[in-house]
Amino acid sequence: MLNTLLEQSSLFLQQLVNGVTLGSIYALIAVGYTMVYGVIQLINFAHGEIYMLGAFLSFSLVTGFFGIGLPFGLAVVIAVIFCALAGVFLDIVAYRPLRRAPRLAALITAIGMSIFLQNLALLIWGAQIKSFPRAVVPAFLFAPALQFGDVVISWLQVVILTTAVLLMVMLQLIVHYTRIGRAMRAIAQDKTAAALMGVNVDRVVSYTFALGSGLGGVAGILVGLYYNAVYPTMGYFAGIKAFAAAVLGGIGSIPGAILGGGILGLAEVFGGGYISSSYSDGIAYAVMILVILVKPTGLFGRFARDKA
Amino acid sequence: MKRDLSIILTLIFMLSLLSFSARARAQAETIKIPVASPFTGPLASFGEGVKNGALLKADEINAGGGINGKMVEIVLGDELCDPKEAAAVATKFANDPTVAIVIGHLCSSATLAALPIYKEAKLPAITPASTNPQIGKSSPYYFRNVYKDDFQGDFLARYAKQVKNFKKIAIFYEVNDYAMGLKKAFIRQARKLGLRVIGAESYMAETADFKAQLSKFKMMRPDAIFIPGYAPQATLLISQARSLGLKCAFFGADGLDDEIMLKNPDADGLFVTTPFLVDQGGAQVQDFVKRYREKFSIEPNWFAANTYDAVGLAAAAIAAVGLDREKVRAYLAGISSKEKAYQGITGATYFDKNGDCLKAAFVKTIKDGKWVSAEKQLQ
Amino acid sequence: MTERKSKKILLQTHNLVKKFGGLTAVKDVSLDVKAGEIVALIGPNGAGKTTFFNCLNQVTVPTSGAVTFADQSLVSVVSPATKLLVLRLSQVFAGLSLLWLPLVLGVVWPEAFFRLEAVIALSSLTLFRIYLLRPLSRFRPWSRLLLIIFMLVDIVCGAVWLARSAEFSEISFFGLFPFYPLLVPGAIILIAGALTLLVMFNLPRVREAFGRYLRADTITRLGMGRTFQNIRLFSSLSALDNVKLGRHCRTKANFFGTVFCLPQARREEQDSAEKAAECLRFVGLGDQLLTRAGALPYGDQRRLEIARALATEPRLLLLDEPAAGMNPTESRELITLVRRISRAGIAILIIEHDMKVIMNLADRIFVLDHGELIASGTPEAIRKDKKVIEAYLGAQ
Amino acid sequence: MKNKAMHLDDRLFSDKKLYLPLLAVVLILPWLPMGIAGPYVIRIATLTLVYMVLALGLNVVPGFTGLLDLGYVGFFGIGAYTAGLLTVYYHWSLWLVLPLAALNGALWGILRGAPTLRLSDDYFAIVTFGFSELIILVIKNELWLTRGPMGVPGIARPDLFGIVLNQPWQTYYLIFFFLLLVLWTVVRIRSSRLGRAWFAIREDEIAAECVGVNVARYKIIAFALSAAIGALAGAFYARWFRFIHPDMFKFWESILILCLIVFGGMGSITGALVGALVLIPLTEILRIVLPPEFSNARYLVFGLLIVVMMRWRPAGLLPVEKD
Repeated sequence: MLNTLLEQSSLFLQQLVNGVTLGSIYALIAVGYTMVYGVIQLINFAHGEIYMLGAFLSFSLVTGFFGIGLPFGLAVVIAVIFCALAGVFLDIVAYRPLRRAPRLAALITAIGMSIFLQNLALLIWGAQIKSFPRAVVPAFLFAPALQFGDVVISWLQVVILTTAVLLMVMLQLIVHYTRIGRAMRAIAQDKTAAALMGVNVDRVVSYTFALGSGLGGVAGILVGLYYNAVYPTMGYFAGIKAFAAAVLGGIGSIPGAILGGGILGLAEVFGGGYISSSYSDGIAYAVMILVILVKPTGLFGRFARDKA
Repeated sequence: MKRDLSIILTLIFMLSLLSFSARARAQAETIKIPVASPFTGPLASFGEGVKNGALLKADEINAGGGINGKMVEIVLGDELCDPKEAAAVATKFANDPTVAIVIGHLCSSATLAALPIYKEAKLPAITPASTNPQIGKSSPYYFRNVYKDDFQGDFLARYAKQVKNFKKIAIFYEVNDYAMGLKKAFIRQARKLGLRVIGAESYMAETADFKAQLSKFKMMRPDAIFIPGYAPQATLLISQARSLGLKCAFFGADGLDDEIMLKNPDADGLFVTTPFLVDQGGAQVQDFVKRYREKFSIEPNWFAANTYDAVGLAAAAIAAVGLDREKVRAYLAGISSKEKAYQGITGATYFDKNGDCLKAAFVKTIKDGKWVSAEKQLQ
Repeated sequence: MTERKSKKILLQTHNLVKKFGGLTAVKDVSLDVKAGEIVALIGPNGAGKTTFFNCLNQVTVPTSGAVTFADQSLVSVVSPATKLLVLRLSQVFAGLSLLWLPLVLGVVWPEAFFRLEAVIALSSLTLFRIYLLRPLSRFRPWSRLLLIIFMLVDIVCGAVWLARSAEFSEISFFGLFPFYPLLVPGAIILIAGALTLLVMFNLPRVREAFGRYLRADTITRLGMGRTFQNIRLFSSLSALDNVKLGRHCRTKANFFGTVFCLPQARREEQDSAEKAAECLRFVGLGDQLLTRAGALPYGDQRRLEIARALATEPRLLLLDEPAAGMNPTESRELITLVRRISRAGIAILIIEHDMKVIMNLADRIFVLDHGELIASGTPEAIRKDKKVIEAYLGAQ
Repeated sequence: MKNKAMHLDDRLFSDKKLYLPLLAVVLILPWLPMGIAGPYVIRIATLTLVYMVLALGLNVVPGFTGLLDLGYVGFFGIGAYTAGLLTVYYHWSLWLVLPLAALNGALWGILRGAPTLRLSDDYFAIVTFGFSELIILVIKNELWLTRGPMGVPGIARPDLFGIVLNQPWQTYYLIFFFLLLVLWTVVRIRSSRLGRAWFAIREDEIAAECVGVNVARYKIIAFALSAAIGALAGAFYARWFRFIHPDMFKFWESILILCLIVFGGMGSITGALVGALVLIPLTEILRIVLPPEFSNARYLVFGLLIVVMMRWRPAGLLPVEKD
């Protein structure tokens, strides 16, 4: 009996660790959604694709898909920078011309971009699941960092968690203590007023996209390593789940996105582990729908999206 | 002006129809043998073997003067192992009157989707790779030169018990006809042998995260995990299991027999069943392997070998009775005993009343990043 | 004055209050409009005039107070019987949540009871559900939704329970029936559909408790038409279609009548086209029937809005700043138009800044400032009222 | 003067010069010389007609009531599975299965619509999307009923008075009949009291309420009608394709259908038809013309198309509004 209890509790702990890791990844992606929504009230459907691009770029740079193989660290940095630029590019090409158009037009454009990018990746890299070759990734990542009883925490999980926490802290600092952060918050409050006060709205929106997309790219790389799988549709599912996390936390709120990501990650892992593994994807959708229907403002939301 | 537009659009539509028909008419005097398989998509590497095997055989036939003086042309139908695409490809073949026999499909679910279409068009087909037991029973027009899942699952259970001496097995299966058939056969045989199946979990084709279920398995401490499914997921699954600290053995069926497993250092020690082993054959096999290596500069896998034989069978049938679908079927159904068997590189092929055939299974394993025959085979 | 008193009171508000968070936009306003009268509501910007209008036809729900229109109470007051019904319903759902989840879990996954974290999760889920039930008894706006969700969850749980118990236990529920694959989804669909429809459309008491008792469209049907301060036309539709929409609440052709071209529906359509054209001619837009509403000049848009409101056959017309942005000629035309409407026997409540219009038209004037009614009376009396002058010019 | 002001949509059933040639082309198509109208071409034509029905059905919600529906394929799936399973298990006739499927679709349309009545544009879109994903997930996982990712093979062909329709041209005419049915319904409703109410909701919900339109009720009717049309198309599709699989009802398909009406012009009936007429054969042409490694990425074109349309012609090829 004691043995069973021990086994059960270590299973619980293991799932907890997995859940927190997953949650921190969702949080990283969700922040991108939430920041963009906060600034221009657009659900950037293509954000999941940026995350996928991050994973693919780092993979390609590391394995020499484009001709040259780079060391791992450098590849990661370049991939993240490229993701940030891709986000800005997306904004300039697709969304900026539609700032004054009806919101549905922008949303449809975002979906179109998402499909375009996903198929572009399919075209370039093919549908097959790619794995990071062991030789090019620092070996310690795959070793267990901590092990007590049956519970194993790998270095990769530690890295994911610390990266997520560090980036979140950094983000909070940027949003609260820099000029550009102040401008972002001003635009979120009232775009017209901010523009009248001399804030260059387009530039700030670009910065927002860059920050959000960069974080998305980081998440993509981490996930690519964590599951050792990179494939074109990875952004679709992760994007939706992260969006659910952002909605759960209250769209527009960065701490909300972090908390929402954590809750969703745990819910998914525990749901998958204890209830039914086949419905674990459904948990994200169900959470999202319920939150929108019952409390559209989410946990920390500022945007009451209800009519009248 | 609006009406002009609609007229223009109609014209475009008609023109596009014309271009279809133009393509359909551009046919030379060759004998078409369509091969349907996933040539792109996640299972493309399986399809690669199918394609190469078919091309090799076609070249061989053409070098020998073709079938009754006509050249053989392999027509590829890419269906991504997706039942929907498979049905579309099958309709295309079924509606082409110059097609007398189809080689394909690879995945059991694709084959099952295409089956009613061939059945209706009375078009015989040989699958070189689909192992689901349903296939033979459902259509008199479907033949296969590969063993069935009940045989394979059975075989694996016996192997696990009698050779490997495992006691507790967990099963992690993909939800599809192929894997579920395997699982069922495996569990049935395991019960008979007293092998304990301590848990079964499932995943979908697009899943990439197996950690929650693996954590569960870990607590059950199985001796081995049986993975009925396909290689792309299996390799991820094994890596993730190892990173969670699972130390048990892994084994699977022919769906795992793929080059990408070799790139995964965690997969060392994995063993799988296969209908064809490079080093277990006579001169005919060695000749095939040599030519294959020369032509494609990779190692042949069992898909290549089976397709090679399937095309051979089809060619033999057409050579004997011509391009009449009914007659081809009758010819294939006539190969019903060891004496009348077709002698190919995968051994003697002959069909029972369902169109299924009995073949030997072998076990191979990964050792230092290479597929090798297992030391002990089960007879 | 005595002559007016004999007339019937059409609209009466009693201590109407509307709060937005901490801000009180309308504070204890009581006023009345009698049949056939023209009453004006004036006040400085931000005095709460438009909010007051919105409260009248329930576009925003007033916080407290009463509105009576044509002898009907417009603000819903939940009757004790209904309150009891809802309380019982929420008790049933609390009970179900206590029962269902463990029951379902016990069948789907019997080991659950031997797992610590499962029991914790289960009990917290149940507690959370009961916690969520609280607003039901408080009649929060989204409680209807909650009720539907609970109902659906319970039904799905029940179906899963039935299906799984047939799958796992020896006793098979479905083996008894020939319609095995049909039964579970069929049951879900039937029960869920029936219950949802019941709650949504039929059970008047439930509707009274959970929805607004009278929505804006019902009030329009009762005979209260309105225009908007910032013109709200259906701008991509033609002028005629806009006015035809006004006829909407006086017609009743349904889906089947339309699709099968039933004669009644066709007659009705013709009839409403004629009436709409008549309304447009009445406001002087008889030659603009097929022009897109958004393409009309500003003054015409205002008049189109009035025509649309007239098409609903109102007894009381609420005009929200109809003369805003008009030049003197147009204002004069407007005054005649309003007079003509009034002559047709329609009472008018008008918000306006243009004093010339007000003094010309109004029989009585009410003055709002910071949400409070500060004065009321005839135009002459208001012109001299100290408080009104203060409110407009600021306290000296 | 009257004809000029009338939109193409209104003339669809009243202008002989417009509908007679079109009708002739569609009816003659299967009888053209066999080189042109081989079974493959008829198959594509049939598919195009199916998507026309779907586009008309979807058009009801985003086009008429102005709410973006990203989960339309869910109803397509519900219809296909209802029809497919009833056929496989009970061997019922098409004419019994079809109304049941449409009813089931309508019911789920109402169930989905009821709680979302008060949601605004983008949140409504997200809920519809999540709803359809959940439907597909259920179809995928409830193996005992739907066989999950193995699909349902061997569905019987459509039948008419006990005769099995097994010639391609027969099914082609059948779906054409359904298309006319749906088209008639939609065209009639568009210019009726019901249609006007929907347009009013699209333009301004509050104003609609204030002129006496019961917004909730008309939204629900729109959801139900749209879902029923989708389910009808799905039911036909299942009986025609004879194999259904959860992957046929992926998010892609929703976007493809949306693409059809965005291309033609949201809210425009002829636009929806033209969108399907151009884009569906295009997918097939792309499949043939492009080398296999590109043909899987052919949705790329659609993604790009949506973006370009939204940027330069947001009202589509045949816009509803004319100034």
